[in-house]
Amino acid sequence: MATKPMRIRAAAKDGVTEVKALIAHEMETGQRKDANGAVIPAWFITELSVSHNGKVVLASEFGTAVSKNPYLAFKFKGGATGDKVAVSWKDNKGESRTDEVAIG
Amino acid sequence: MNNQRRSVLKTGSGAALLSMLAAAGLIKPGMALAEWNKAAFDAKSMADTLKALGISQPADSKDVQITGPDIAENGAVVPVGVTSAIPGTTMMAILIDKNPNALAASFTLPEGTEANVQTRVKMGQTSNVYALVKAGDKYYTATKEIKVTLGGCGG
Amino acid sequence: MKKISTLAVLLLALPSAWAAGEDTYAEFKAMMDRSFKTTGIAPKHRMYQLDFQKACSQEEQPAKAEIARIEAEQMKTIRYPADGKYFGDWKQGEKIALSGRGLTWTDKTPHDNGGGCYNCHQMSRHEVSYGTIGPSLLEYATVRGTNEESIKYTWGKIYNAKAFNACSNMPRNGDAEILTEQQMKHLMAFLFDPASPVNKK
Amino acid sequence: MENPQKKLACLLAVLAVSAPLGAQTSDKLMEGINEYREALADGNPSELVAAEGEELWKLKRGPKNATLEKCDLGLGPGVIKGASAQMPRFFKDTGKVQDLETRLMTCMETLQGIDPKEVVNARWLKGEKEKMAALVAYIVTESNGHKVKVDLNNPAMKKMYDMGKLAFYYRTGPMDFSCATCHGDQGKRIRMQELPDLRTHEGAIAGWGSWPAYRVSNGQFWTMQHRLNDCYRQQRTAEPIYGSDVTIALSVYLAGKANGGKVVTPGIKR
Repeated sequence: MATKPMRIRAAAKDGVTEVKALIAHEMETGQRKDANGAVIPAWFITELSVSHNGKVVLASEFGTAVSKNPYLAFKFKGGATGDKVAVSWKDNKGESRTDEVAIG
Repeated sequence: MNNQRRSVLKTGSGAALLSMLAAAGLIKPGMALAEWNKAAFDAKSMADTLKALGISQPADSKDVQITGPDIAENGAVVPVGVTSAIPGTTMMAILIDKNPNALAASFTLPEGTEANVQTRVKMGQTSNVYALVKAGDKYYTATKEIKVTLGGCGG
Repeated sequence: MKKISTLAVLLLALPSAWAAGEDTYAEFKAMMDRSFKTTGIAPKHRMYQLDFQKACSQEEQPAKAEIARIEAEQMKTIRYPADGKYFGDWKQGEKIALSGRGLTWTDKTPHDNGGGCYNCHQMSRHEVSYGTIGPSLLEYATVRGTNEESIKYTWGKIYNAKAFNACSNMPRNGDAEILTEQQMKHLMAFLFDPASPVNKK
Repeated sequence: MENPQKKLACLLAVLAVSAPLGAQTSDKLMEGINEYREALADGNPSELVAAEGEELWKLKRGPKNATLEKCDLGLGPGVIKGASAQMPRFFKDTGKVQDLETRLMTCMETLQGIDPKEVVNARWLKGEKEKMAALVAYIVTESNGHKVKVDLNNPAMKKMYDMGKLAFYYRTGPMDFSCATCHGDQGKRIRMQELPDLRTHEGAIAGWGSWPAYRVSNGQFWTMQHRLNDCYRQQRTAEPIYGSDVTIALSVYLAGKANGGKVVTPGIKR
C-alpha cells in the first residue's frame, strides 16, 4: 500500500521555528482483532525525524501507543522563511516516506 | 537509551533510515539517528522499560512537566506533551504505566531544539503518565494522572 | 421578477396547513418508501408506522382526547408476570441497564438486547456517564415506595411506557419485545433491591 | 447521536477500573472533557483526508479518464470555495435537490463515467465510498468559516425542507424513535454525549455546521451521509439508502434551520 502525504506546518517567529506535523499512518497496535477474530498485525511508525535544511532538529522513536495519524509539535532555534523543513518516517514493515515544506 | 543509541551508531549498523535520508539529501552521514530500541518498546512494566533503557532510579523533578487533559474523552487519542526546564536536556520520553507496553515515544533533542514536544497517545485505561527526561548523564521524571472515560477501543 | 413576487404572495395566502397537507403527506410516504431498505435483522417494514407512532410524529403533542385514547389502548398490552414474581437479580439488571446493544442492522441476532437505561437516566451514584433525556432514578425505592401499587406501576412503565404517557420517549420494552420478561424482572430488582447501587446513598 | 453499543461495552470495561471518576460531579467531568476537545482542535486529522481528496479531485480516472475539476457544485464549474456551505441546493441540469455527495456522484458519472452504483453499493470507507469521503473532506475544508446559505425560496428546496421536517419527527421501528426523540429538546445528553437541539437555529448550526467530521474514537472521517445513516441505525429503523431522498430532505431541513450560522468543517468529534 502506498504511503499517504503528511501535513507539515513550519512558521518562524522571533528566531524560533514552530513545527507542527500530522502524519497519515494506521499505527495498528497488533492487539486488535478483526471481525473474524484474527489478530490484526502490528503496523506502526518506529522512527521519525525532522530536519531543517538537512540538519536533524528532532529524532524520535515511536511505539504502538502513539495514536493513529500521529501528531507532533515542537520548536527549534533558527529557521527563516523559505528554509526547508522535512519530516521522514520509517515503519515496522520497512515502508518510509519523506515530505518537505518551506518555512512560512 | 542514549548509551545504547551511541553504541549502535558506533558499530555502524542500523542505518536504513539514515541512508534513506542521506539519499534524499536531507542529512549528512554521521548524524545521530539510531535503530529502534526494540527492548525498551517491548518492555511491559515501567520498571522493565527503565531497565531496558539502562536507567536506575530517575529523580522526580519540578523542572520537568507532563502536560495533558485531566480527563480524556477517548483513550484512542490523548494529547500529551513533555517540557523540561533543565539545561542540557537531550532526551525526553513518554511512558504510560497501565498500557500493555509502557514506553509510548522518545525524542532526541539536538542542540537548539526546545525541550517541549507535544504529541498524542493511546491509553487503554486511566493511568499515570510519566515524562522521562535526560539532561547531562542524569535522568528525571514527572507524572500526571489522566483519566480515560473510554478505552482506545473505538465507538 | 413580477412572477416571483406573485408566487410569493400566493404561497403566503395559502392556509398554514398546506405545508403538511394531504398531497404533501402522500408524497412524503412515497419518499420514505423508496428511501429505505432491509439490512441484516432490520427489515424495511420497520418504516411502517403504528397508529400511535403516527399520532406522536408531530412537532406538537396530539389532542387530549387522542392522548387518552392511545394510553387506554396501550394499557391493554401490559402483561404482568404470570407467576406473580416481579424481582430477579439486581446484578443482572445493572448489566441490562448499562447495555445499549441490540436491534440495529449491525447486530447479528435478535437476542440479548440491552435496556439502554443509562442512555437516558441517572441510576446510581457510581456511574457518572448517564443521559438526561429521562428523569433521574436515583434511590428509586425510597422515592417511589415499595408498595404493590408502586411495583405494578413500575412494571407497567418498563413494559409499555406509552400506557402512561402516549408520546413518551421511552421504548415499549415488553410490548415491542425488546426485553424478555426475565430481563424486566432483573431491571425491577435493580430499581427496588436495597442492595442495588440505585438505592445506595 | 454517537454509537451507544460499542461505547457502552467500552465504558463497562473502563469504568470498572477507574473508580476515582465516581467521586467527580458530572459538571466537573464535562469541564475536563471540554479541555480535552480543545487540545485536539489544532491538528485535526481531517487535513490528511482532505489532502487525499485534493489529489483525487485533480486525478484523471474513470472510463472517461477525466478529472473532477470541471464539476459544478452550484457556484460554477470548478468553484469549490464556499460551495458546500450552500448545499444542498437545486440543480437545473439534474432537476433535483442534491447534497454534496449526490452532486459529486453526478459529476463522477458525467465527467468521469463512473457508475453511481459503485459509490452507493460500496461499504463505508471502502472503495468508491472511501474516495467519496476524501473528496468531501477536501471540499468542506474549503467552506470552513463560511455561512450556511441554502435557498428555501426555491420551490423544490422548500418542498424538501417540508419533507425533511416530517422525516425529523417520524417515529417508527421497535423503539418508537424519531430524530426528535434525541434532538428535540434543550440541554439533553445520551450518556456523556451532549445532544444538539436540532429544532433550533443554535442547535442546528452546532450539529449541521460541524459535520462532516473526523471521529477520534475510531480514527475515521465521516461524511454527512455516513452520519445520518448511523443516526438511523441507532434509531433501530431500516437502513436509509445512500443518497436517497430522505437523507437529502433531512439535510435541507437541518441546513435550513442552520441558515446564516458559521460552519466549522471538517469538525472533530469524540
